[in-house]
Amino acid sequence: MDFKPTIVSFLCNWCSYTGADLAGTSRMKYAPNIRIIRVMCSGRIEPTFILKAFREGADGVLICGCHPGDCHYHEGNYKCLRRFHLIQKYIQQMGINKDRLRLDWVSASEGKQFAELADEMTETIKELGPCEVKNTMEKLDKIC
Amino acid sequence: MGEDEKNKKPKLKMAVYWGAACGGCCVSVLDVHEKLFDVVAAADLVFWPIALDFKYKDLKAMPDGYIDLTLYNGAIRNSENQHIAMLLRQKTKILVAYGSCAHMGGIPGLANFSTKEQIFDRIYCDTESTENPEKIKPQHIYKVPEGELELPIFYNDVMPLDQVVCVDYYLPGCPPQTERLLEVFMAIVNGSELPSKKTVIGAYEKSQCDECERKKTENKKIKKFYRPWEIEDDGETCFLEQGVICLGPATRGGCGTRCIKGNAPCRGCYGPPPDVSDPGAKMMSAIATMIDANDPEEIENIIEQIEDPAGTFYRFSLPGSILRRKVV
Amino acid sequence: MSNRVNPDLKKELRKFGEGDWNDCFNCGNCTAICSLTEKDILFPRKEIRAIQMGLKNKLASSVGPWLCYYCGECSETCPRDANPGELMMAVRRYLTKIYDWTGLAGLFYRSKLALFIGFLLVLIAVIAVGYVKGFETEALMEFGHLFEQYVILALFTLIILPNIFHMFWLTIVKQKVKAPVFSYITGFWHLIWNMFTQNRSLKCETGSFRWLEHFLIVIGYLLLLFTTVFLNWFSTENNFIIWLGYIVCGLVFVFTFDFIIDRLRKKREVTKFSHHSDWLFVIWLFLLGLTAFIVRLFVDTNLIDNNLWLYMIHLIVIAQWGILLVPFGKWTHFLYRSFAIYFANLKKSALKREGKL
Amino acid sequence: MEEKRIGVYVCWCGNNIALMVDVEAVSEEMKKLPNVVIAKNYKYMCSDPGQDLIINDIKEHNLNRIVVAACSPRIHELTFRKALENAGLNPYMFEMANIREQVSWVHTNREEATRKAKSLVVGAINKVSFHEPLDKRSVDIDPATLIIGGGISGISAALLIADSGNKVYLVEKTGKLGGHTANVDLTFPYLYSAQQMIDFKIKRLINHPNIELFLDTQIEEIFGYVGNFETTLKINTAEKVELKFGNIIVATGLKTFDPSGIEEYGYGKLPDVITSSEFEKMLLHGKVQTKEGKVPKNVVIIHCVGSRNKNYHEYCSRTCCMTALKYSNQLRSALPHSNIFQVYADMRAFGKGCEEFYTQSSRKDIMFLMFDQQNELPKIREAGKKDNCNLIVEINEKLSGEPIEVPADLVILMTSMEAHEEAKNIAHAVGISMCGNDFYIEKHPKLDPVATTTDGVYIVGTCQGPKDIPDSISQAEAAAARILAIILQGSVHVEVTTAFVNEEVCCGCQTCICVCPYTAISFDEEKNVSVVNEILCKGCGTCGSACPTGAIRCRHFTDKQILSQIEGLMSITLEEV
Amino acid sequence: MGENERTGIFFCINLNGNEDVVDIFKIAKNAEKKPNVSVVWYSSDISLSDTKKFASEIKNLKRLIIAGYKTGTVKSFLTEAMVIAGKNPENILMADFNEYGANTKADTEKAKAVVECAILGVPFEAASVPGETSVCTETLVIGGGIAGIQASLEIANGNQKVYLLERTGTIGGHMAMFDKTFPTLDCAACILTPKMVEVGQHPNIELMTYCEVKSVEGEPGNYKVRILKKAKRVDISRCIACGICSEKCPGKAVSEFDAGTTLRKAIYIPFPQAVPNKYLIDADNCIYVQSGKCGICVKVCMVDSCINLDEKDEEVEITVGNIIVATGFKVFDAKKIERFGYGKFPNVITSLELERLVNAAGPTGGNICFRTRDKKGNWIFSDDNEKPKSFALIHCIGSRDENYNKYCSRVCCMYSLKLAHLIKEKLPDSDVFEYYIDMRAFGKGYEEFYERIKEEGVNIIRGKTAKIEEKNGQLLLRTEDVINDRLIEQKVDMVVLAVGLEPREDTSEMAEMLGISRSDDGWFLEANSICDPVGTYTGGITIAGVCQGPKDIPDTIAQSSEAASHVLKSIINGKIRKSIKDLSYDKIVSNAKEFSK
Repeated sequence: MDFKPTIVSFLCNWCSYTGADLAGTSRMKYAPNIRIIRVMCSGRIEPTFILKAFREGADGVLICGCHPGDCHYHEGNYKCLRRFHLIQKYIQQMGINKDRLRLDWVSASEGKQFAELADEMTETIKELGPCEVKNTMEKLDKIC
Repeated sequence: MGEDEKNKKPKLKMAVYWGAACGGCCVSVLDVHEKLFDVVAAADLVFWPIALDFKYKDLKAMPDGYIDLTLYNGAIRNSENQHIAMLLRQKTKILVAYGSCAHMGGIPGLANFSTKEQIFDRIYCDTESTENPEKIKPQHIYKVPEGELELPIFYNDVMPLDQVVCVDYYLPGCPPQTERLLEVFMAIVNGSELPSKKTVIGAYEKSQCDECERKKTENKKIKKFYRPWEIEDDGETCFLEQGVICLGPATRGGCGTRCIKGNAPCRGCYGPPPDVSDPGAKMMSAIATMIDANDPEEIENIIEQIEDPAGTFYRFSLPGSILRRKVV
Repeated sequence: MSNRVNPDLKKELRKFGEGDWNDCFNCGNCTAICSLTEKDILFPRKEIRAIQMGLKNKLASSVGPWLCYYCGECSETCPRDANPGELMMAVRRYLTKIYDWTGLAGLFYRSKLALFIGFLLVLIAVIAVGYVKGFETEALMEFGHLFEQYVILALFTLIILPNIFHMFWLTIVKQKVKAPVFSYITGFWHLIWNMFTQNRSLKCETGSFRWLEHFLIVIGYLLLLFTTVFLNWFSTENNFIIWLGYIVCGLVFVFTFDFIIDRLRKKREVTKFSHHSDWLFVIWLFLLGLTAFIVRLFVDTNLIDNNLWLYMIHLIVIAQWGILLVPFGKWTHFLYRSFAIYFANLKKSALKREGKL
Repeated sequence: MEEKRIGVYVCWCGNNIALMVDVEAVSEEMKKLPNVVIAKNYKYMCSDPGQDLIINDIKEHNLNRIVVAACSPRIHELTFRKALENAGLNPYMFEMANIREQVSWVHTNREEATRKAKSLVVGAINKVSFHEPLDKRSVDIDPATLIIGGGISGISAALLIADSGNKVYLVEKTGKLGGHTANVDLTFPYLYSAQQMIDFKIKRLINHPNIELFLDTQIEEIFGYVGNFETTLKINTAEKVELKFGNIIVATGLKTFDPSGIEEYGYGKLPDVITSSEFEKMLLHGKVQTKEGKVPKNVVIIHCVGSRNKNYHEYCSRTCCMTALKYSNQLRSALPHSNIFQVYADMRAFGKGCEEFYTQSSRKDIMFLMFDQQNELPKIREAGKKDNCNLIVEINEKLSGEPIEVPADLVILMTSMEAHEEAKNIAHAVGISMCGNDFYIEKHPKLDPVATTTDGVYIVGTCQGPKDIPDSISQAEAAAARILAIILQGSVHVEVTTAFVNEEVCCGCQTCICVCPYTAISFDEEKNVSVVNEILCKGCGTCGSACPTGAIRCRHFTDKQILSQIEGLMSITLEEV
Repeated sequence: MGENERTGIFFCINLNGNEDVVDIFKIAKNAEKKPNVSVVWYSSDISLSDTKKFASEIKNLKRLIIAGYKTGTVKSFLTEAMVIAGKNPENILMADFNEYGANTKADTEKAKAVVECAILGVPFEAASVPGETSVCTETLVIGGGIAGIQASLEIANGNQKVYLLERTGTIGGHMAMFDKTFPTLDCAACILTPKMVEVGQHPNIELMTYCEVKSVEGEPGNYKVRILKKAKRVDISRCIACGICSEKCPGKAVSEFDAGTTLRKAIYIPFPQAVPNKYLIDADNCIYVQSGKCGICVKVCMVDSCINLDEKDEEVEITVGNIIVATGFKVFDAKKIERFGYGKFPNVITSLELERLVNAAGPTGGNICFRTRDKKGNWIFSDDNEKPKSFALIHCIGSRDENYNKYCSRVCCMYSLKLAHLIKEKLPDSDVFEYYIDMRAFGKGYEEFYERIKEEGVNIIRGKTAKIEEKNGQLLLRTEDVINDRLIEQKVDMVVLAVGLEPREDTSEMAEMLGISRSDDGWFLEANSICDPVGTYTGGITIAGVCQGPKDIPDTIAQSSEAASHVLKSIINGKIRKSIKDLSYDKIVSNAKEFSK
């Protein structure tokens, strides 16, 4: 059986989303497993979103922001970085492999890097297999 | 009955029940002290097994909607909890999830880091003081010569009340502050307009900090996290500014900042303010933002100092949080 | 204090040639573009730098300038038009002055008047000798022959050898270069080979024709010296020697004539600026070949007795050449260059011994 | 609450989308969703007929929320928002799903692409359900401008703005205009008179009817935001004046480095070691001489004093190389027989005409000596009796590799430029930030060198970083351009998708305040809540994520919107085959 | 003025080896006759090495005027002399002809006026004020690089109409080609494209791409500009930039945007983020235009009547009040220096080519590869090629060189450091060598960047590489390491030439059309290098960016905004100054007399 993961991806508007667009304009092909959500800055991304994505059945979450120092809003990406490390520690405690959550920097000219990242992430998740969060929830709900 | 009696409002029918709870909530009801007389004057306690002698059959016998107000404390741990919760729901007009456990899962909810098997193994086999060479564990049905013995089913997961029945109001706290209970009680008795359903009552909209008397500034930058005993608290400065994790900002006020006044940081028993679904996640976000570093390695080192984020940020709210339990 | 900078040195150097030492901003292009520079022998920038800063000792101890054959590539590509090639030429003149214990070389380079007086004195002396000898062909020719031999001997013992030793002192001894003894010997054959072929200049970008011209002049000149001084060309009856003499004379004046034309045209980098010493060198060499040719022609046609003036001119040219130009002029470059390679090789071996190379 | 009526439009983009995505299936699927009133697909949604389709549907079906699934919102979000506006709907009741750049162009399996497109559209529908109408906001601009600093930058900016008929308040801390330029004799590289240039400008400034001049004046706190600032000036530390203005130009200039901390140079101990500004005065007064009043025979000019060295300032002061060359020209002219030595590290002759100036200057018999400005500073010591000079400078010369001694009678130290002592106070007063070395930080080092992160506040000249006169003037007039443009507009638009604080919930923990890169959040002590100044807010949303109580909401990207978008996205997953 | 104002004038004659262009003696003769002028000297008659002697000559004077060219070179001599003579050195006035733009043979009258103003004690700027005239509020910006973009936005944001004219099919200029910008290393596209989009969508900017200026007539405040609109052959109002036409197009050409590192089609979009984001046809390489046979693009285009292969060039005329010239530069043609083998050795490349190679959106997707020949024999870079392991960057190619351009190109040091960093980032194990003369890291954060690059392990060597040869498939560089006193013969796989900036080929044509001057080095000449670097002597015409002289992005931005400020000022005032170059001697002198009252 071929496992097709779903990956929710949060991209900042100024660098990473533009980079993903560039991958499109440059017609670079990548795995269709990434679902992109646009936020203005990676600093807007909060743990709630990430947990929600897992809860709704995402097998992986990918966060992309501007390269350090490049943030359109100066330091939003650093704040994202700090949250990322804490949330990664938390999801591990909750039995979720830390590789299911990834943070990377993609600039507006790095369409290719984004495409590669998407493929890489999909591969990683495929190796890890489906994320059991949603199943667990469903089992829980069945009890009642 | 005289005319007076007739005009007098009928006495409120009230029930109190506990699920997976420590009993503290029930005690908190008793903590009304002399006000108990007012309560008794206004309400009849129709079901409160811990205080008075009631049987399940009494409850079953009541017509639907017979009880005006039920304070259900404790989480749902087993089939008995669930059964009674559902029964009470059926019989009750206003069902209140009373206390942190019923509200969000509370301390028993921390069991969601483990499975049923792990818990049984630990309790009945592995604890140092246990001698159980045959590894006998509780069974749902156990045949004895006299017939079948039945124990409630021990669930794999702990749940807050609202995951098994519809809850009208939440009255948070571990245990709830007695004054808050009285306020709520009196409001119901007096027939004041009740807030919209499924909301928290008996707590403030604003978080702890609003009441907290410690000095707060914008200077929330953390280079190092401290456990409360690792630092000499000056009793005045905001815990967060001292690098001590305090869940106050993500926790409703209403308790009168009990812990903080006792120089211990808030642990979050009063649950999240409105609009926040997962206080742990919110607090993690806030705490991480305060870290005063941009270098990935330095950030990791600082975060390393938070030994148990899940336990710290979800002490009272794990079953009620987004992830609810550890994935196995 | 030896390592005190001296802003006046460049002013002095300016008297020895064209070009402005100030222009160089030390990018090192000249050193790198030169085909003759090697890992341990760097020029011309280092010399230019020594002059800019007035480090006289450093300059005096340098052999670099002698290794340059002035192809002009450095000047063509110099980003600041500082003309390093010509500056090297000036340094060579300056070094000639430094090596020369008599001080005349320096005087002649700097002062055209002194040079003129020198030429005049030699001219008068030759005429005086002619007068003493009664303007008799035979006697004069014999005198001339002897004169050539003595002059050569005297030059070598009194001026050239001491000067080369001075050069050795400045570049090797004073610099405490400790080369292994065998390198002195092995290097010597190299020295002789270089002296006659100057084959290093073949490495220059200017190509082999110029080298060939140079080579033929050198060979021609040396053979001419040999045929006249040792085979007594003017008086010999040996046909082989006579013809040899003609050929070598021809080589000398034909190619020097081409050199003169080249300098007049100023087309190549090397010929853009000509110091008076450059002019004198090529013209006198040309005259030397030409007058010798004509003298022997007159001897062969027996016209010489009636045209003694011709021989007198030849003698004057020879005397001026031998007494002034050879020891104090550009001629010595021929020796210094060869010895510079020898010394450079010594330095290399010394470095090798110290393990620095 | 008003009923949600959503219209969904799927674009073919010719074949660009339609080839890889089954647009028909997508629109059909969407019809099944709650609140979706209408779902259509069309060849080119961005074309005029495409837009008309939306407009007509809005009117006909009373739609109040629109989702378009097409190309990247970076390309056409504005187009469709305008269409909504034309249909009388608030433009923010709109959401785009990017199914071209992020679906059809990057995937190869039509089925999967279609499924992904569906999920993106459901996400957008979910999100748009929680959109709220947002109003465009603008603030009026007070045409007056406050300029802090009366140096060449401040003067140039003031003249330009005032020449355009607008009021300028020029505040100078000292009693004299012209700043450092007023102490300079000649400019490089053409050696024009700096005095004549600055004198003329000052004269014009003083007589200008639109310029109000405040000398000996200090600035206290400045309040307000772009277009509407106000402050109190303290003149001569006594009299106070209140001003209102719309824009601020900070031109506080520089301070020269004090070299007495550099032991090797002995400045302050050796009388004939002087700084460049002291030498400049000598030139102005025509008295180039040693302390003893003698004509110096040897003059040594040492570059990079306090610059390009980790112990002092790491940065390059940009102008010293050329100033030093200028000095050698002037020295050659004033003292024709002197020996001039330039002790430099890299010759930075980068401006127009500067390299040529370097070439020309070097022809004037100047000795250039290179030193290592990082590790081996030259040492200056007193000369002995035999040395025939006052001082000896010991240098490890790099171009020759020799340790050398240079005779000197006068040593000029080319001191670096530093940020002004009061830079910090001013920064605090106007609400701008500084880089590590106390120069002000610009909005963007490349594309916005004069603006700051605070709208309406501009930094020009050397307070932003070392620079020469033309570069300072360029910056000053650049800031003036920005201000004139704003004045011409009369008002400025401010970001709509800002954050705001729900005061009912905010507990006053103040976590958000230092999170904001634009200092848009302040604390209201009285109400014990944080307050977002929505004029300063740029809508990055970082504060919303940092707020532990959920009191801060980031318009257009609220928790609710994003969480429901996630739900939508995940409602259609890739089927397991 | 009376006896106290006794003035001497010191005329500089051919100072510094420069030849005076105006007739100084004629000017001196004129000046001598003026009241108060009691004595005139010529520098050629004075011993400039004897201050005391000259001091004795000025004993009776109050004021001293230095007139001519290079007046600054004698200023200090005269200051000293004034002090020795016991006079106030502040009474020296400089009347530099060059400063006030009297720098051609025809400017003798102007120079005369400069001296006369000095005699009257009036600043020349105050006297050389031309009259004002009304101004048309519309502005033309020539050149759509970052300078033109910035200037246009500044003006347009002031609610004024701007025509932005661009020669190529997209705005963005050279900056769009760069990968990262120094010293912050933020990507050029990330910061530039939002500005480009803003221009494209700005209601006040009329973008005219693929257009050229044919002629400029009229006067300040009211210029009639004829513009050639080259046929794009694609209707940009219809094109949806789907790219299918380009995909199928058989015509190929060297990609200008990729600096020739790869090929593009004849119907093309200059680069993915081009503004306007529309295709256009390069007629020179279009098979249909050249031979009349093809038309594939028309067949595959999905939009009706979008491509019109027979479209013709057209001319339009616009009227504008101000013109900002922001035509930028071209890079030095490295083929001119044969010894570096550019054009001969495929892996000697220019910095601009490397810029495209390291760009993730470039021809190799950000991989640095060898240049090889493709099947059709074109030398291009392709992703599949092998990667070089060692690099050398050579500074000052064509700059700071008397044989080519004498000036410093100002940006090469920094962009070379940046490229070295990018190479190290992409190929961390590679060896990178940089050969420089002077490291000109002068801007904000530049020196710190230089230090950082040094720490990253780039070998930075002071010395100008002299030549490059090919040896065993590698490139051999010969350089003197000046500081460590050794000759380096370095073998590397790839050499990057840090080419300098040069005025564009059409600069002189443009200057003539606009009636502005050029400085000796070919760039446009500013009105005053110190206090008016964007103005010209022609009213209503300002210059901005590199076309005035090499500069980096922040300086270009500042200058462009500065140019815009001049335009906005004239628009606000409704009036504009006429050309200074047209002012007559009499007018200036009468102004001066007026002013001195």
